[in-house]
Amino acid sequence: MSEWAAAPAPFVRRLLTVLGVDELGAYRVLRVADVETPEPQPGQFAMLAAAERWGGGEDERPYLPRAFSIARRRIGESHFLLEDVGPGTRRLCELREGDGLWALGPLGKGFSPPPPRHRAILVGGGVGIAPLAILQDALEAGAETDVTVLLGFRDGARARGSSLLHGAQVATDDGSVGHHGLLTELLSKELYRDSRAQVYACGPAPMLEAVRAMCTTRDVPAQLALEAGMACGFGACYGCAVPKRGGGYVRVCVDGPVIDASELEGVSEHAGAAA
Amino acid sequence: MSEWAAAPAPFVRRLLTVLGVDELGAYRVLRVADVETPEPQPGQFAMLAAAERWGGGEDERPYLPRAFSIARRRIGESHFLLEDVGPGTRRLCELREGDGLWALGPLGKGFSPPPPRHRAILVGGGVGIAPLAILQDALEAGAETDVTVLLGFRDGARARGSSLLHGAQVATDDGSVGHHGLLTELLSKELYRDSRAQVYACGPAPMLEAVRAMCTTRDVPAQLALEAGMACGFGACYGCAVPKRGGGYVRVCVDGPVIDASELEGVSEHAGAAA
Amino acid sequence: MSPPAARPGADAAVAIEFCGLTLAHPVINGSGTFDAIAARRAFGAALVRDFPFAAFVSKTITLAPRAGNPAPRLWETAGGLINSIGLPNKGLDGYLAEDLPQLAELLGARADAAEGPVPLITNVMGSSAQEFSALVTACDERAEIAAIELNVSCPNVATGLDIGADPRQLAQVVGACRTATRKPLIVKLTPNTADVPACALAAQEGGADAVSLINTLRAMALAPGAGGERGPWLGGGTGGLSGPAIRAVALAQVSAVAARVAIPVVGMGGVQRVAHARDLLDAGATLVAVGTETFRDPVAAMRIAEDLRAQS
Amino acid sequence: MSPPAARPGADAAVAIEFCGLTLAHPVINGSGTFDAIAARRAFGAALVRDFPFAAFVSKTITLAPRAGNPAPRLWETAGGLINSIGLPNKGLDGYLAEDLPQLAELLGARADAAEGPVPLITNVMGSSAQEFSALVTACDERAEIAAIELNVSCPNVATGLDIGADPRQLAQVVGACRTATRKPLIVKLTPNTADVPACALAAQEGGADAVSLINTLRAMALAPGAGGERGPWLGGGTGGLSGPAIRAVALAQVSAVAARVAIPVVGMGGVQRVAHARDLLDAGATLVAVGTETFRDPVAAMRIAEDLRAQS
Ligand SMILES: Cc1cc2nc3c(=O)[nH]c(=O)nc-3n(C[C@H](O)[C@H](O)[C@H](O)COP(=O)(O)OP(=O)(O)OC[C@H]3O[C@@H](n4cnc5c(N)ncnc54)[C@H](O)[C@@H]3O)c2cc1C
Ligand SMILES: Cc1cc2nc3c(=O)[nH]c(=O)nc-3n(C[C@H](O)[C@H](O)[C@H](O)COP(=O)(O)OP(=O)(O)OC[C@H]3O[C@@H](n4cnc5c(N)ncnc54)[C@H](O)[C@@H]3O)c2cc1C
Ligand SMILES: Cc1cc2nc3c(=O)[nH]c(=O)nc-3n(C[C@H](O)[C@H](O)[C@H](O)COP(=O)(O)O)c2cc1C
Ligand SMILES: Cc1cc2nc3c(=O)[nH]c(=O)nc-3n(C[C@H](O)[C@H](O)[C@H](O)COP(=O)(O)O)c2cc1C
Ligand code: FES
Ligand code: FES
Repeated sequence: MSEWAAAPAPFVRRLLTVLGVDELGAYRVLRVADVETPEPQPGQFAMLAAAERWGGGEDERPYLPRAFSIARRRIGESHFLLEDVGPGTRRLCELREGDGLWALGPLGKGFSPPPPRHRAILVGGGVGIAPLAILQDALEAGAETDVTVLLGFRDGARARGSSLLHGAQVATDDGSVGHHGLLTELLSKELYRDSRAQVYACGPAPMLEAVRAMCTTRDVPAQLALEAGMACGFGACYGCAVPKRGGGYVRVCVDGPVIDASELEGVSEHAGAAA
Repeated sequence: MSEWAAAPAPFVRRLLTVLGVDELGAYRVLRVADVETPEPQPGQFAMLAAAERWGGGEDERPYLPRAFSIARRRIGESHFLLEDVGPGTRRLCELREGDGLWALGPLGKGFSPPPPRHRAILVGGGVGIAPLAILQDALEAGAETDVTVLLGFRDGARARGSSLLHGAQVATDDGSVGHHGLLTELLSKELYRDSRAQVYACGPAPMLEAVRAMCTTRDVPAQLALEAGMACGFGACYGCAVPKRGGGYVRVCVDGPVIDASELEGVSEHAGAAA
Repeated sequence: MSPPAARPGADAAVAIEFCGLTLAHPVINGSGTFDAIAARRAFGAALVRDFPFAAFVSKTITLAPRAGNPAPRLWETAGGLINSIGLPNKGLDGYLAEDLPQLAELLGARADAAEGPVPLITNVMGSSAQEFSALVTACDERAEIAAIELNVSCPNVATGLDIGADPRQLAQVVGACRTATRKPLIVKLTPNTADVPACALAAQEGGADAVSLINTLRAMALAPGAGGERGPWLGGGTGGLSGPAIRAVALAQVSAVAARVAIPVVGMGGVQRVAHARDLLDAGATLVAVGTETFRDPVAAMRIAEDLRAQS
Repeated sequence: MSPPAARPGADAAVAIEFCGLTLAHPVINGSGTFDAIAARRAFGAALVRDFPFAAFVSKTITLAPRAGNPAPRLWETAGGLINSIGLPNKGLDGYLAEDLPQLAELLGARADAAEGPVPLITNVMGSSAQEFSALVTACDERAEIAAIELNVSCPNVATGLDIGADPRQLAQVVGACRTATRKPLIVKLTPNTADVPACALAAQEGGADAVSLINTLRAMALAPGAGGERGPWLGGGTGGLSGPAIRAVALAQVSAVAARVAIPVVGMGGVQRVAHARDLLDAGATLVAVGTETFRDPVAAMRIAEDLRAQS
């Protein structure tokens, strides 16, 4: 498979119209009408802000736009998976059909296809499953790859999010659904079965770090979709820095969000998704 | 007539429920369910803020509560007359039945009854007619007084506000309704007819100043309901000062809003209502 | 934000020792943001019964009476308020003769007599060490005054800069006041300077028992209109910014000062909710003061004190 | 805020002369708030075609490379953003060798060739007069650089205070840089000091062609959590406040400085809409810079420039 193409983002925030916000267990799926957006590379994200009442919440927040993985593209639609963890996500979860949404994107560097004759293992934790959904679509469009999906959640309400992908093996911390335990236990089994794999991971920092460590020791290539607090999303503020191997930092918004595990010494506390 | 009693305001913002916002030409009448509020003195005001979305407008305003004359009391209801002149009044005009409204009051020093054997002439300009409505109720409750109502407006849409009172002679700047010209021309006629009168006035600063000057020269007692930018409404911020006769300032919120014309050398630019 | 219950009593969990005074809780008012006498006119006996502040700080008193600045005195800006009030006050003699007895009576008549009167902190400003010590000397003689706060955000007539912005001058002023009283001396620092901790240290060396900060940030607004002929909106020209907009600046200055001085710190600036008070206390403040938020909700301080108690 | 049309050309109504440079309009970027090279990666040719700023100011460049501060680097606060980025940059040599050619190509390739390239202003910071003049000397030799901005909000290693907060030091630094170049020198003043106009005058006496202000206000945030063990949220400890919260402070400082200096002033701080730019211009600024608002809307500066043109 050749690289997945990434077109540059339009140089303007676009005012999109909300088609609906659907419940998905503890999460919400935000669907917006979106015709002109160039086809995103799986793993790319958009900076979103409600057109109305963005700001004026507790402590006048939210103020800056928020970053969200493009979870899925359908003809004329973009989908985002939301978890309410604060004023910005809360406001977006409140959106109703017909509301306006400012969107800038697609932004950042997404996933690349697996090396020839490698299976793909998608490892997603919590809301971090979002970019893996569109990745699964891309991998299956490109037929030949064998795709394994491993998803981990804190509890049953969150585990409902697993329906965003298909054929997933699920693990939960509280054992309410699927394997009672850590996602990395499932990954370890899979790699033991057949380690000729390209791992794609997105989730909380501790999970990403565990995946990174496991893949590094077993010499399995891994692409990690990181998160970081962002102000701009296009390289302007230098706010989204995470430490890179050999010192210095990379900007998650322009050098990532997808970073090859080999570029990192470790996944630091602030570089992951909400659990 | 003895003084109209003024009970102290409850020492807490009360969360009231909006019953409705009715159109009245260019104005809106905000009706709120309000049982416990002590009976206000005519001319007193309340500090109002919407319970939701107060703030977060353009430049994050409104931030502070806004002052509004209590225009009318009905059993279990308080009415306010609103003119949309900025973010605060705009937000209040948007309120719908069932919305929450923070209210502090009744505040300030209201009108006092006319001296014995004096008729009452109510002179209101624009949204400044609000406190004259509840004043008319009080005067007519106290039977014996003969009440004359003179109201001035910029145009016909605003002149519709005159229905808040009854038996009013109306003047408009554009002549679309009633007398084509200044309110003070009507007042002058009335005083010529019978100057044994107590004048009560509220409106834009230039109008109040004209009324003050006319009453002073003709030696007619006048009570003026002033306005000023306010932060608190209860004497805490000293922001609402207007110059008083003989130097120094009075605080409109605690020494007023109703000030006797004799206490002023003039009504300054910032001491009146929106035209 | 439903109506609060009765004010917190001197509860072990929140009662606090401050410069030898025992306060029912750690929340007081910022000088010039609450007029207890006017509030009693507005709210009657309830104000006395449910007095929201653990100590009451007067507005700034000067030797001579001041009328204050011409209108307009207020401008609402993004997340804040700009004021240009101009320190109106009756002058020292008027304050001592007219206000002090009323305040003493009002603050002594609180609900829970067991707690004793709400301590009165009188805030004073002079334009020189001499003026300051004259003000302090006069306050020292009055038993109704529990402590004295020095507002040193006053322009030095020569340089035009705040006296409080210059550690040397500041130490002199505080030293002069220290010799004039044994009552607790609180120095209200100016935030409009490069090295606030150095000023706090100077106040401490001068003999201050505590420092309070932050005062308002110098700010301005232009009158609506167009073109170069637009003048300032505020009658006083420039003004002082308060409210949420200055909260993060206040936290930085309070934390820097608390790390440097040994005396207690009164932290203020944009406090609206318990979380903001918590931040200042965790940054090293002993007390927090509420200013602008009281304009939005007259019992904000009581609400915050209760939420603090609920947390502890 | 609908998508803007093509960027304003050098229209008589808004085209502006600044230190000998002709700018298409009076709106530029604040240093460190736009990375043209990264933006081109994100937005491609459109960034070059519709370049939003009348001149491009680089982020601060230092002699040695800097990695910047540990994460987290951002905190959102009431009406503003606190950043603790820590001036990451490739160092002078890396900038001149790698970035400058790319920037020159990018800024030269704008739509309306008639206007010529978008002028490049390189912002530099040293920790001493020597370092500053070394930086300026190197920039002086490069034709791609139209003007040089000195970021003097750098702590003096001895005092810990900003060099830019002390008029004497500031005049020395600017003087040293003046002898090193004939290119326009802009001094980016620090707002965290008592007498900003005095600093502006010192910059002018040192030979500055213009001053720019305001830089961010010192601020901080505490990490979520409870109790005294709460540390600062930002990896760098304290940070700088920008955005709407500082707008009224910026207007006061810009107006005070413009009233005192003869050289042009670049005003910035919380500009989000044309009304905010208008205020700064009416207060005496020649140019306005947009910083944080660009994070919310990458073409904010273009929008404001067009609204300014529509007004004039
Ligand atoms: C590339 C990328 C892709 C992402 N994809 C998704 C996605 O698909 N779905 C999804 O739900 N989320 C996603 N996120 C995370 C999402 O952007 C954050 O959850 C969101 O920004 C939180 O905003 P908030 O206002 O709701 O919460 P905030 O209040 O901003 O809190 C979120 C976190 O920020 C920190 N924080 C708290 N207060 C502040 C403050 N005042 N200033 C700064 N930081 C603070 C805390 O660590 C807190 O846990 C993604 C992030 C990135 C970078
Ligand atoms: C005692 C009293 C009684 C009143 N009764 C009524 C009434 O019954 N009905 C009624 O409609 N109104 C009444 N008012 C006036 C009302 O309080 C104001 O119209 C209201 O506060 C305007 O708020 P706003 O946000 O809508 O407009 P603002 O934007 O606050 O503008 C209102 C005026 O304030 C000034 N202004 C503009 N921007 C700012 C700013 N950023 N900061 C400060 N000032 C600014 C300008 O002069 C402007 O014309 C009364 C006022 C007082 C003092
Ligand atoms: C309207 C107003 C008047 C003030 N008057 C004084 C004063 O007289 N003396 C003083 O030391 N501080 C004065 N201040 C500053 C406050 O005490 C406080 O330091 C500042 O407002 C920050 O707190 P806040 O953000 O909670 O308001 C005043 C503030 C405001 C808003
Ligand atoms: C994330 C960020 C980084 C900044 N970096 C620099 C810098 O490198 N050099 C500098 O002189 N100013 C820097 N600034 C200050 C801005 O140039 C500007 O002075 C300030 O942000 C006020 O403008 P604003 O409110 O429009 O953002 C930075 C500001 C922000 C928000
Ligand atoms: S979010 Fe601004 S540089 Fe990455
Ligand atoms: S409005 Fe605050 S004193 Fe009058």
